Amino acid sequence: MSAVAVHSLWTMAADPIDKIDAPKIEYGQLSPTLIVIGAAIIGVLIEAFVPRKSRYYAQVFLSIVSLAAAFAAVIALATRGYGTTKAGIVAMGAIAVDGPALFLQGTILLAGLLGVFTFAERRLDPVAHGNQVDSFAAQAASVPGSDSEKAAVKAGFTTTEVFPLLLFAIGGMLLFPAANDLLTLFIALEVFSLPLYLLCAVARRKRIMSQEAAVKYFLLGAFASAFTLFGIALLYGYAGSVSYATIAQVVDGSIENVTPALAETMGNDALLLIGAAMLVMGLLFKVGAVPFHMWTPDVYQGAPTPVTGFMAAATKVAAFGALLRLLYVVLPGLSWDWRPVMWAVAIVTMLGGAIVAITQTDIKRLLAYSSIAHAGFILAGVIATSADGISSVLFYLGAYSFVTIGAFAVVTLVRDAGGEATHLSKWAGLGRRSPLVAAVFAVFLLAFAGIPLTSGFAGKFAVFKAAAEGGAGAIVVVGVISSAIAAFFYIRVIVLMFFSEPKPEGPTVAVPSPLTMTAIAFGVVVTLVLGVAPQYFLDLAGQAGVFVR
Amino acid sequence: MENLIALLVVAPLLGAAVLLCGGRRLDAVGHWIGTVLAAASFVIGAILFADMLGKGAEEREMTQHLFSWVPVEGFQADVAFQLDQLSMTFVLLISGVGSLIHVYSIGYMEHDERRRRFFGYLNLFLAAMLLLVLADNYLLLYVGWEGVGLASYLLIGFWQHKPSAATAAKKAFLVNRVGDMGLSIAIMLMFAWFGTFAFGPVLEATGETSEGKLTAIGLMLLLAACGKSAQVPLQSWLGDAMEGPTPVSALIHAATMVTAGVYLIVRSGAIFNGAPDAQLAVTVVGAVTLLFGAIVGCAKDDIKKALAGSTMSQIGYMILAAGLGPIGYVFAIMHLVTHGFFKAGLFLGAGSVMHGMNDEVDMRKYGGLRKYMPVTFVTFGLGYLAIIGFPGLSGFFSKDKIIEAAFAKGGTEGWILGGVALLGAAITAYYMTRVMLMTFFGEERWRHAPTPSPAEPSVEPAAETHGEHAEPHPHESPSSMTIPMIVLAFGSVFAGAFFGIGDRFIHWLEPVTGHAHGHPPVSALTVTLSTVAVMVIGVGLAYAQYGRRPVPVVAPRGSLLTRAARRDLLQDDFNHVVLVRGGEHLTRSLVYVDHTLVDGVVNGTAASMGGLSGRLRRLQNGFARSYAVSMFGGAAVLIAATLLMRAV
Amino acid sequence: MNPVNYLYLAALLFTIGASGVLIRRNAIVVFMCVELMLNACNLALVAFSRMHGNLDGQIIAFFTMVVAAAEVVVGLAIIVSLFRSRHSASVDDASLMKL
Amino acid sequence: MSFPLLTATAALPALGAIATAAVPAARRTAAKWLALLVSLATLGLAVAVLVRFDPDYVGPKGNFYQLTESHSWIADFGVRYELGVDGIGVALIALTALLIPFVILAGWHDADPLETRSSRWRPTQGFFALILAVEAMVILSFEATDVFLFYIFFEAMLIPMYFLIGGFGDRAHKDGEEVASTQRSYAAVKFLLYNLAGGLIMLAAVIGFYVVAGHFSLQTIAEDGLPDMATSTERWLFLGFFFAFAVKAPLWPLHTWLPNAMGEATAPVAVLITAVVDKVGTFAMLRFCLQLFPEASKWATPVILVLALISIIYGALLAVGQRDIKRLVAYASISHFGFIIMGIFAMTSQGQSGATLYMVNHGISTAALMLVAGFLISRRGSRLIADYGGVQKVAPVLAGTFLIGSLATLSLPGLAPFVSEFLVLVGTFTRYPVIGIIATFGIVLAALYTLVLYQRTMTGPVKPEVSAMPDLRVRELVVVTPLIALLIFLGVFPKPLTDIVNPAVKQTMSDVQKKDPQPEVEAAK
Repeated sequence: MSAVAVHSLWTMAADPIDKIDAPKIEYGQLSPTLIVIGAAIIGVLIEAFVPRKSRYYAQVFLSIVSLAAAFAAVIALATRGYGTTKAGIVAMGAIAVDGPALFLQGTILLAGLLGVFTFAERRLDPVAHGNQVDSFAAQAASVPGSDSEKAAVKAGFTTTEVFPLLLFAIGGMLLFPAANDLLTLFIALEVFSLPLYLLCAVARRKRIMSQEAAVKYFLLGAFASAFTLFGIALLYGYAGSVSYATIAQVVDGSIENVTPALAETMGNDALLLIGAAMLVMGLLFKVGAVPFHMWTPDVYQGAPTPVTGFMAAATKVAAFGALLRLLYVVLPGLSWDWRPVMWAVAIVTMLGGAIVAITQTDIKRLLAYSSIAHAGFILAGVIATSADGISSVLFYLGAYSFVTIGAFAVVTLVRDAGGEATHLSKWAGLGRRSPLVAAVFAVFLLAFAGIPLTSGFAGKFAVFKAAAEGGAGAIVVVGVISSAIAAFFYIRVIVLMFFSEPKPEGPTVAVPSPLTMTAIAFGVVVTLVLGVAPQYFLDLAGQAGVFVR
Repeated sequence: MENLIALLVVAPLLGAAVLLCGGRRLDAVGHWIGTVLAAASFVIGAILFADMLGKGAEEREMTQHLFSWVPVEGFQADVAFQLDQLSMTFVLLISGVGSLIHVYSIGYMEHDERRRRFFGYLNLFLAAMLLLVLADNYLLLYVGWEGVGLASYLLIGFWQHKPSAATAAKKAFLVNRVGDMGLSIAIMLMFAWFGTFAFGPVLEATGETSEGKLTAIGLMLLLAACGKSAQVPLQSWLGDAMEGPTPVSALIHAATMVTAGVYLIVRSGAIFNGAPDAQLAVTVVGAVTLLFGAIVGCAKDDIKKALAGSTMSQIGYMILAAGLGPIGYVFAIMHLVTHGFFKAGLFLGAGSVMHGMNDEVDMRKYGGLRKYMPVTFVTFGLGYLAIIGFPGLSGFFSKDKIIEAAFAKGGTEGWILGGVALLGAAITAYYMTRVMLMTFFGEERWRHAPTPSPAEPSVEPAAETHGEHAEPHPHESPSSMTIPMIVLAFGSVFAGAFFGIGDRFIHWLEPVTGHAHGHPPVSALTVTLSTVAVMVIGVGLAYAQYGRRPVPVVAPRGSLLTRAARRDLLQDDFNHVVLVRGGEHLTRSLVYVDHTLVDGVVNGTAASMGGLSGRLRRLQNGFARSYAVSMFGGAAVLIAATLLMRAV
Repeated sequence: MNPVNYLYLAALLFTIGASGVLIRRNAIVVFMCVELMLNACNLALVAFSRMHGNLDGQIIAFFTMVVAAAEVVVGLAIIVSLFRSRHSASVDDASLMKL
Repeated sequence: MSFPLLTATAALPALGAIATAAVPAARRTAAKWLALLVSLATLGLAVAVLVRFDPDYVGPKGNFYQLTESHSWIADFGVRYELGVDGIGVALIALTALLIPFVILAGWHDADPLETRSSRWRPTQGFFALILAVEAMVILSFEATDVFLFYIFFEAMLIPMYFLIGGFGDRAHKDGEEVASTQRSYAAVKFLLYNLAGGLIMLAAVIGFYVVAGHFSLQTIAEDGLPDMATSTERWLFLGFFFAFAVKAPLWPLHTWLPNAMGEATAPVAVLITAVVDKVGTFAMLRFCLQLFPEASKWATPVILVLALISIIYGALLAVGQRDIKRLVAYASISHFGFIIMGIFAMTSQGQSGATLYMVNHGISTAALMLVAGFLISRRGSRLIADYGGVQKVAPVLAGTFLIGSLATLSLPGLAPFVSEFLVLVGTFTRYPVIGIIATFGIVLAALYTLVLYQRTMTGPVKPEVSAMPDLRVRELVVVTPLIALLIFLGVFPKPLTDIVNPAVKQTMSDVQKKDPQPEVEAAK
């Protein structure tokens, strides 16, 4: 490094101390995130100090309480008007507390709560050596099938670390859509990604697949975040700042006091465009849009089903929140550049997800592809670039996430000797054997298919309407076509469950504890309420549909 | 008085309803109910007739408006009746002959356990037929028109267990439907052009309409008439219709229903008067049919089918007359009435013969029956004389008039039509004499054990009717059957004279149909004499062929024409090849198309979607690195696209 | 010298890392390639920070190192457990789930 | 705010469905009776609607819908819970409410569970609950005066129908249930996918309409007139709507789902499909295609008429070619729907009144024919025409009713369908003579397929398999008799119906700004 550089560093560092004023943190408005993160840390301590027997209860209690508290905090903030009138940038411009942020945080927290319920479920697997077990490995470190594993099972170990991990992930997700500068964005991304990688690896059954899923997710995730980071770097290089507001000003050229360096980089659109593209790509990876979707099926299939459910719901919410903020706050000046591209992505995602799903034979993979297709639908709302677009996406995310959690929760119930019976052929005649479960699952499938009077339809209508008003009629047509295709495989599952004869050695339906029941019931209720009387929630999303800049 | 008109229809309709819904408990009395109600409508008809006679010629028409049937914007169809002299003539004929045949059926259907139902159908027929002739608009007429079609369908197929009967019934209905198409199109044309289809307005409006339109309507009406009256080219059903019980053949397929076409044309006279071409078509159809039917009648060995052929040809006469316009209308109706008497009589006679001969219909297995069934013989004989136009009997008057009128048409047409009519008269005499001789004279061919007839089953289905092949014991029929025959015989003897002498009938109908005196190129007397002459020739020929030599029990192969005539001049074969086979092929291929093409397209898209899915699915090969490649490529494309967007 | 060259270097490193991810089979190596990409980013960040004369970029670089460290922890844990159960660290062997 | 009669008419069966579904598995018969009573009560409400309905009603500001109810529902989508009826709607509501009790009664034993099923499986309850659910949704879609509201029930209807088709087949297939069920689920899936596809295309158009109009309310349109849209937009939207309705109706070449569905479903369900559910399609053509997109409708008329014509002839010809009784009736229905659509788009008062009457009459006549056919099939356990013969001898009443059903199907004068069919023909003829004439061939073909069917099944020598066939039972008579009576009554005296329908048709005609062609002689005078 040249002497000049060193000198300049020195002079910068040598600025008088009194110029630095202590950072001002609005703890109240950050409370949801802080509560969850704090609880996560406590959770780690619990792992360290609480005796093994009572850890499970302590962790479950802690998680539920903290999430509930955080949710209460979100509600409180929203009711105090922090979502609308008092919305603002906090933590020295690092974090935005506004309508979308609060709405998505609320959604994530509820999803997380339900996630905790499904995590804590211990009635599904048969009792091993006299102690109830959940769907996580007794000891993730022990080699599958080895003596140490048997020993761990015998000793009744449980991986209660999943709860703090879950809390960390939720914390990151809460931060992700609220992040108001690129650094925070990146950190939040990692904070919720890393725990998820681990959570994928700790399935109790089919551990090899679980580990494989984790590896794939991890490597590809790291790969993607590298892209994200490079995009961040380029954007930073272009705008000379990581704060959304500044970048936005630079992008639409409304910035004052242009330094010569800035003037130089501003001239270089390549920085901006490439950076934006790479950053967006990182987010598209998280939402599972084609062609960045390929991790989704494998990971969804391999991961422990409760994790899959949580991941499918919450990750999408967080990632789409971040994407929205990025596109609406940072890059509106660029919309003529990214809209066509996003059009294309949305179209291939809708069609790709729907088409490939047709020939799936594993229920979890099927849902994975359906989630891809749904990502496409949501993108259709994203590119509307209107207030309606934002609120429709928010609504869709809310509607979608609970259906997803519910659906995966149902998947955990259908079991045979080898654990969950996820192969479709095993679901044949489920409707004959246990009509209620099949009916509930059918409701979820119909919601996915977007049949009227379910939340899926309201959501789909909202986003398509927004897209059409945004002049994206083509997207709407492709959308309805792909939902027609998608309908086909949802119907196939229903046919399988109701119209084909049950196999004699078919799976049994385990009777879950109130925890899972709550998760499923909540899913059903949300599905129907949002389907029949969505107005209130549409209003909510509508009020929340304004980003603070 | 007008309010009685509805009763004419209601009475038999009521009968039909009661009998068909009544169920088994009415089996015992069913036939009486039916007969009484038929008679009732005859009585009402008589009362109205008397009342009508009491009035002057002009105010004899009465109408009764019951209710508005289909009131739709710009479309008024009412259920309303119109009873004028024309309708009255039919009412009396229908209800009169109808009642007689009811009586006859009591005896004839005695041993049939479904007799109640039979009477129900008969009543249904009466109701429909009366509706047809009483309606005051074409749409209501159409109801009666199809109603009689239904009744005839039910009655032809009355012995449904016989596939032949069921087929014949279906055939009759279908062929009629083709005709009905004509009627409905005619109604549509009227509505489109006149905005109405009630007789009054339409017939008035004809004055202000172009000839072309009237011709169109006329031809459509002719099509309808052909279907109902078994005229060429829609005549094929009548022969098979003989599958029905004989009273049915007598009532529906001789006396009344088949004459509906004549009624339609005469009723629509105003339209045809305005459309010479249509009239010509009518006369041609009539002429062709009268020869066609006559020829067929000569070849048939089945007594009923022979009579059926004759019916066809006689109606040909009527149609011909109707086609002649005002000079012919009256005679058409007159011949219709007289024909109603003698043809019904002949059929009842035939029925009575069959009754005595174990339902054998093959005349070659008859012979010398006159001494076994004298009454039948006498009545049948009188009917025979009447139909061949023996001077003084009713057929003579009516047919002769028609032939005159045909000549009176004038020009070559006149000569041709008249010639055809004369020729027809000769052939009529021939085949009727043949029937007479084969049935009642000659040696008793039924003596030796009857062999199952070798002739093709299509011609001889009735032979296995009740299947017993014991030697028959011919005997006279019960009085319930003979009395109607006697009454009809009276009709066939005197009706003609009663109508013809002093132009009574002309004066009676003139106000409705109008009448013009035709002047044949030769004197009326010449025509009459030649008619008689050809009649004598015909009889002579027949006698030479069937009276002198014995009749072979097994039909000889016969000339080409004979064989063709036995097969209804190959008309059925034509239908079979062209319509039935063709239709079968068409439908079969369409079914195939529907399954492969129309459905195939959809299933094809579904399949191809599946195939595409399968192919895309293989990209998901489980290798993390290939996933990374797709991400990398995706990122590259994304970047390139963004830059491109800016570039363009 | 022109700081842009640092960017070229960064881009080069990034590409090398990316292609390493695409080419190498051994999970550990793949992971190392990812780390290389991250460090390429760091270089870029620092370079830009220097160009603009503010510290944001360098701060991010620090954060990145921490994140990288965290990733190492998580990643190695996962990879090692996979290695132990399969006795192979090849990412291509880990292809149970496909289609 | 008066008593919300329309809502009640739809809500009653909906609640009834829930109640029926809730009946415990053992109390099968109770469920049946409950369903029957509910449907009868609904019929009562429908009658009340008929009574309260005033044909000559002239609404404020030209809003011709009656018994209206209007509440905000989803403001963000501009969706209102808006109900209202005109003559056409009333007629069809009455038809629906009328047919359902017969459907339930006819299907009394169709859903009795086979012994092999576990006790938790409650097919009977499900069957009747689903029927009631369908009734509720159909009635609502006849009442809805809000495009979105209509769309919702138009789509939601599919789900119960789907389960009815796929879940309950002919008892004919007691043996080899497996085969039957695969056939069935294929039919069910086909039904659902066809209609879902249509519906989704329509969804796009619905959204487009909202973007153009900013609201969904037909009543608003009736008051303030149509939003002005570009010709091309209007045409695209029209096509979107029409496609969905043409699938539902069904119109050639979108018809192939109907034969499968009707063939595989039990007779009552088949009746439900063709007599009730499909009517929503034709009704919607009148209500939405013509009233929302008059210009586009006129623009598309020639093509649609030709398609309708093809449906008429094609359906009839295929009916002739069928070996399966139910499929035959299905193709006959396709032919009849051709007539209905032709009448709608002929754009004459006769045509449209005829079409509306046709919807009602076809509903009744098909119900009569199909239900009797169902009774027949349930006795012999086969749908193949070839397996029957001489039934008339052993079961005269059954044969008689079957014959009357057939005659109604070939629209014999004196029976209800004749009136409507003739009106349609006349109405078409006055404006499109050639099409009208070609269509009349349909009546000949109709005679052909019905009579062939009757002859092959009912007449001829008695087949040994049918020799022991019992005649109609009381329950079955109770089903058939009223339908036949109605057929005859409406055939002789359709005035009550036409009085209701005519004003509505006049309204539609004025909406599309079409005048009947005038007869020239009248003009001359």
